[in-house]
Amino acid sequence: MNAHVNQNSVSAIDNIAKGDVLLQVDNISLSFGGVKAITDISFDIRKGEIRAIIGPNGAGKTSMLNVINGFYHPQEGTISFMGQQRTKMRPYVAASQGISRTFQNVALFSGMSTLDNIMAGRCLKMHKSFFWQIFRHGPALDEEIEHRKVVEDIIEFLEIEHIRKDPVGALPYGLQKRVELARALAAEPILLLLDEPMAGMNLEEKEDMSRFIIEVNEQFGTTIALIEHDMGVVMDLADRVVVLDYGKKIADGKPAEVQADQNVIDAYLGVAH
Amino acid sequence: MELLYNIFIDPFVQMGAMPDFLLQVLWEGFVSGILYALLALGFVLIFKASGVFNFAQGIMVVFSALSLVSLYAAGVPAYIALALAILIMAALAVTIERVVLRHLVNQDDIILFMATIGLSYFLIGFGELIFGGEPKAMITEELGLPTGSTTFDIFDGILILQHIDIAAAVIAAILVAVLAIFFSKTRIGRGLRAVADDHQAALSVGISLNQIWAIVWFASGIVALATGIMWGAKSDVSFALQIVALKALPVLILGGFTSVPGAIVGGLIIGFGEKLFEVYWGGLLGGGVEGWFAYVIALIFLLFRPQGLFGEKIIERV
Amino acid sequence: MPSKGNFIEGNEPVTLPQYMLLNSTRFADLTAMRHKDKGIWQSWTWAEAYLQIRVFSIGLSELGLKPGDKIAIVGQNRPWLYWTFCAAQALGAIPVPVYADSVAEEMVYVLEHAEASMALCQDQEQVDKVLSIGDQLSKLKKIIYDETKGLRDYDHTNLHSIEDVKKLGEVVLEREGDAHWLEGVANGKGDDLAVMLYTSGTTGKPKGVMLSFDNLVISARNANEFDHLDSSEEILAYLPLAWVGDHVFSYAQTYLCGYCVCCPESPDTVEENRREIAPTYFFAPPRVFEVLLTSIIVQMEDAGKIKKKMFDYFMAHANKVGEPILNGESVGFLDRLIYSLGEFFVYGPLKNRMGFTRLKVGYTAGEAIGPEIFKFYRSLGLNLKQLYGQTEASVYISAQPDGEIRADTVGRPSPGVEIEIDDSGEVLYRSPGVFVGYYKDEKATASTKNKEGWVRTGDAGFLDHDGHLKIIDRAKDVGKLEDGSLFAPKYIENKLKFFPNIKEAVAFGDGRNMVCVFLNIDLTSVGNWAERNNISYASYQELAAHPEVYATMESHIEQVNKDLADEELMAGAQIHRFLVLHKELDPDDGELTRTQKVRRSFIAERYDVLIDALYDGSKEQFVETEVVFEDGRKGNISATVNIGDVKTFPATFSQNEAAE
Amino acid sequence: MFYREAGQYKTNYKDDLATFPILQDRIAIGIYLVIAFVAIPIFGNDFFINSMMIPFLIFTLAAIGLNILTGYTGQLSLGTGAFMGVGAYACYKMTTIFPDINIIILVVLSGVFSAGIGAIFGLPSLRIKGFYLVVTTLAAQFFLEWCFIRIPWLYNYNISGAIEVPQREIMGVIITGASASPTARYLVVLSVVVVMTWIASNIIQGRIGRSWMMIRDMDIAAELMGVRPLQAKLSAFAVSSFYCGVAGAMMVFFWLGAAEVESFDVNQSFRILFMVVLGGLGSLVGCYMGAAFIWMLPIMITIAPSIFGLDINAATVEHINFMMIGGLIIFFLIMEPHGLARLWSLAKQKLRVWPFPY
Repeated sequence: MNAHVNQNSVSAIDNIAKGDVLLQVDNISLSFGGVKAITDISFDIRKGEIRAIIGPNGAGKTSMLNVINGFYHPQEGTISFMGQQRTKMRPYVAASQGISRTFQNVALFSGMSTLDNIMAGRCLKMHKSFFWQIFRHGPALDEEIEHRKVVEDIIEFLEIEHIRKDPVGALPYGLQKRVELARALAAEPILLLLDEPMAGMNLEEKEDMSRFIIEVNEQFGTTIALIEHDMGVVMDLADRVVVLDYGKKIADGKPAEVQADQNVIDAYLGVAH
Repeated sequence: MELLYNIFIDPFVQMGAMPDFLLQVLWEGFVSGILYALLALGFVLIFKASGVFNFAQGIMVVFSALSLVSLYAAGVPAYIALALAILIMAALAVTIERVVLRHLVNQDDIILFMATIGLSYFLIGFGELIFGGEPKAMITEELGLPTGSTTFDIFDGILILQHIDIAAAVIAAILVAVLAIFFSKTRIGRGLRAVADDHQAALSVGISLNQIWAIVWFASGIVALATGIMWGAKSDVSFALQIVALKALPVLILGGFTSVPGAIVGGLIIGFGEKLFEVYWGGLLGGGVEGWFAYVIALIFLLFRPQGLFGEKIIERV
Repeated sequence: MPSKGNFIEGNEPVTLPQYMLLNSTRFADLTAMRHKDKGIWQSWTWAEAYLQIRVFSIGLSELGLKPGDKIAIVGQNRPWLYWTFCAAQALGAIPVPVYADSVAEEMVYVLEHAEASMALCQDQEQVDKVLSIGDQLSKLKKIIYDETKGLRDYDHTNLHSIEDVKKLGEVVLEREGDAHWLEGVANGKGDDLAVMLYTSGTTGKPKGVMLSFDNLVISARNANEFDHLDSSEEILAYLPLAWVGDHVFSYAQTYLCGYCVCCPESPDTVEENRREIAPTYFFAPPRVFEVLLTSIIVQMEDAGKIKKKMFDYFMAHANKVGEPILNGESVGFLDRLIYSLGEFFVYGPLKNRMGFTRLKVGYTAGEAIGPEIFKFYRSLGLNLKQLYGQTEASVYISAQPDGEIRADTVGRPSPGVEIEIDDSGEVLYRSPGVFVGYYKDEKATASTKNKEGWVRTGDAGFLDHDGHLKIIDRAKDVGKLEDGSLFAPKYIENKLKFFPNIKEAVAFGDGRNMVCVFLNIDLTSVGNWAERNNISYASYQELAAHPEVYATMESHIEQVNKDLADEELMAGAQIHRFLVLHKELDPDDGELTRTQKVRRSFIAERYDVLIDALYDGSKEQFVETEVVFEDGRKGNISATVNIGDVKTFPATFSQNEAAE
Repeated sequence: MFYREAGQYKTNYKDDLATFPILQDRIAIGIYLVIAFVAIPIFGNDFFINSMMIPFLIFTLAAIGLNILTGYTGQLSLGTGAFMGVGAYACYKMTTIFPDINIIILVVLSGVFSAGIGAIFGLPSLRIKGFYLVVTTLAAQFFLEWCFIRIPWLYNYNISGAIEVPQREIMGVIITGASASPTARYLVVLSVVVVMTWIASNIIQGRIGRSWMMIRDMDIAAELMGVRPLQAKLSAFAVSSFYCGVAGAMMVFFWLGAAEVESFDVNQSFRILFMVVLGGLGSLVGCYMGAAFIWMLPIMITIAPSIFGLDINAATVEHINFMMIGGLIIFFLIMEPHGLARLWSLAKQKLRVWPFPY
């Protein structure tokens, strides 16, 4: 009755202690056809923390996430995840290493139900061969059921039971965001990247989402890196904050320190909010 | 060894041995390249302005040419028939906009594409019902187009140039020039460009999307008519052309979907490539390679440069 | 296999834990409990449920639950909450279910009054609530919770999950076996205290009604026999655990004959879950049936023309022949044929949508049900019946036997129940179900139950010539107008509430010169009407004040007046003036009880300016009211409420009818 | 109206995951199967079975194939005809080379060839999307068509260039060739199509089908969730082509009896595409409806005038047919882009909530 999300499969390869560096980003630069999106950025994400990446529009926040999960390949700099330096790799490799994410503009699989969307998050953990899939009996069905149970735990955790079988396309925005979080959680990530999880939400939805993010962090010990626009939210949620502006890092530290930083104040005053 | 020789050496030996023949082949390639370019031009016009990949461009070529020929056969003087054919294309453009496109605004590209396939089927049935399915001869002379040929002595051999082919090249050049002027100098033309860039922006400067769609379809109808006349003059006007017209696709792949110069360069590449390959390498494969060569070229090309010849590198965003 | 109990084999069990023991063998493989959880109906057989209860019960004992201790049970219908009843009773402890939606002050009173030493909470919300009042609970030692979510980081010194308690039990089971525990169960006696149910009470503080096992077991056995219920039944447990009805239907009766209790996923999904389960035995207050019917009518308003026509035609036909067919009377072949067509096209699908496809017996109780509503369901072929009961009677006082169903009575005295009407018209009863007493309240017990065991119901009523009981109103509410004519407010209110547009009505008139009413419109029904007529409104308040709504209300009241004019006793109590309240009556504001009954005196006090306006002839009146929002914040709403006048009719009652 | 879902609750995930969770649906499927396997063979005449049912079923299978690729994986293809051809020619060659092997096995094996070829032509889909992919599938279409003409080995150097079906039997019943009875051929085709529909439905509901739909709905997100685009797309191409290949083989062996390259030309590709679009992208039942519609409509148009005593020549009917299909495609894209399947599911939904409108 009170099953928890099974973390066994992850902890087997996750031998980093809480508080140690999980992801190290060193001197990353990224440009598109001469336009610099990110310039010489370094920071780290430590195991078990909620790390926020903030900055005004166009500061390179989303590009940074895209670099972390292998969607963009930086021209310079290195990234190491769980102590291993990585070379160019495809996003699915990052996913299989335990990096999972949500998107700024909800990127759900619009033709599928909530349940299937979250099941989709389990795809890396499902392996039964094509042969068994043909029959959808025996091992394939057992596997499906086993993962369904995990998905149901997540559904319960995020309180989306009532939309379980609804197509996601028709859901209100706030719920879509929640389903997306559920999908990312279904992958049992070591590092969870959230790209503006609270964008476009009303106050109540924001409070719910903050609660879920904290609970994910506390209950499952998932390390979270999140991008957010809303300074207030970040200051409440994050353990440490890195601030970007025009593709450069201008501050890094605890929320209070960052908030007092003159560079940060200038950057934020410089743009209309 | 022999195979390698046949593939890599022998064709070039032959080219060197008979340069006049090579020239002749290149000319033929040039001419079909022009026609491909014209076909592609019709696609580009519509795609540029509306983002619709118009699968029915081929049938529009056939339909316009058949209208012209049938009107003449019904006793209408050639030039009046030409004018009427243009009017028919205008009517067709307006009808398509009213009946089809208007209802599909904001749909996925793929839906619009399918709709043009449906349109193409409809026009095939409709065309065959009105004009009959059998091939017809183009009224080349009656339209005042040259028909003869000139023979040049060159490299100890001869080069035969059909006058109609020369005319085709000239007309294509004129069309392209006119279109270029139309796009850059006229208000409507600039409007079209605005639409292509940004629908909202276009609306804000007071251009009706519906009008624009009708206009581009009409413009591409005229291009289709020109293509139909030229093509008809070389062979007959028949519905089989419709399948040939699909070759505009690989042309577009090479040239890019929105570029007029790209369409021309792409057309020429395909035209030259196809003829040379057919003549010098086709024999090795048993001939008839024209049917697929263009596609395979495009396919190979795509693998190395998915954004096309003139397209910019695509940056995917999340 | 669960081990056999050592209460004397072959003897009838007398306590519910003893029944559990019996069921674990006689119904071992039948499903005892289902719960929609994680997307499917998780199920437990009696044998499985028994094992859960046993280990949990032993764990509770380890945790310090002693015979005579009270354990509060706070939450919605969940298997573990029901099992806790049995687990506690097996130890001789007394479960005290508490309304899940009661606010902190109410809970303080109940827990403190009951001297609960433990509390079982369904989830974090309830745990938080209990913790927030912890310093006011002198006796509470331990809190146990079912759903772990969010509770991980709480201080667990005195907080335990059910799993933790079970682990305690497992250790003991392994070490000592279950003999000691079984002995405790076997020693249970029929007159042991089984449960304490706090009545919400329309006035004053809640009172703890003490029921013994004999009360529950005998009442439950009689009820099961009365309706021929057996182990094949499936019911949906969706009413509050603290309500005697749920306790008897979903707990006592279940244990007696072994049917399956299904717990819905959440209160929001009851409709959907009922559709899935299709209960065979169903119990609901009239409100549920009203809401259901209203939603049917509203939905059919939106249906296509043909479908609507068809619906109307077949419903009219059912209205004509449905009840006779259900009652087994002779009905013409053609009528039967049309009825069976209707069954295919309308009745069957309707029952399917409502989840009543498999319904054997349905009951409505608590309040009078509208005759039209009652007839609607019966004409569909649903065996819906009325009963009259009380917490103090372990529910059953009277019930309608099959074949003797009438909308205006609550049936004959239930098996084993005697009924008397005293001089003031108040109904008294005596039965095996009569409660032991009010906990720590000798005075109240004595004023309700006399030495011979007769209990005052507090309701006025009479037995008609068929021996059916007819209830008019609360005895103390029945009053007189200045001119001496009888004024039964509930009677009038119920007549008003039979209109789908009227959600709630409060009548005034005792000691005054005329009858006036407050109304609440039904937002679903009236809102739908507004939508169809392009009447836009931003809030309940705006819609309620709409002139056309007032016109509609006026016509409804006129209809009621016409009806009243027909009745000998009531003709003098026709409604003269009315108003539509600017807000919905709400239990959070204390205007309704948790069981959605109006608290007339409270309302009269709260809206005294409005009442004054009704009686001084004003056309409108400004009023400002403090309200509690859902999140607990308080605020004020104010409005100027219009007052309408209604036509009354001369009494048409004739002597011939009376003689009939 | 027919649905009585009350009381049909699921107590385990296996039931909850069932393809047809509603009892009434299972009954309906049973009835359809009885009609298809019993009633039609008994009551259907040769014309009905041979000219309507057999091609309908074969096209359904091809449509399922294309739907897997286009409807479920979002990869538009105009090469269906050619992939059917690969199956047909492969099967023909195998019957020549292995005359003793059961024909059904060969038909299924021919799908494997088709799957291989399909996967090869699916390779570009890794880098190419949308219209660009149409070009690569057209390349496959025209190149393979050319192969069917220019490689005489494929048709055993027949002078006519056609492949002709030899006579084969299973368990003593002749099922291919000129003397095979329509009923025998029908039952073979029906069995294969039913089994393969079941398999398709299984795959689609499972891990692999989900990865296809992920690619279709949002390929970038899919990759970030760990789907390998290569595996997902190529498996879709392979499975899709397998279905088309089997359909092509059956078309020749159990319906036409002989075939030339024209049977597999680009018009065939279009026809299957229309079936999928009209029937409904991303729906298996839509494949049946689309195939029935596109195949039966012309027959109706042919028959209808004669019923009313009108004499319209075949060519005219053919032209009207083209117009109708083209017009219908446009009509459906405008009115109901999800095709007949959506109408079907809307109707089903209506019946489920009957008598309520929602």
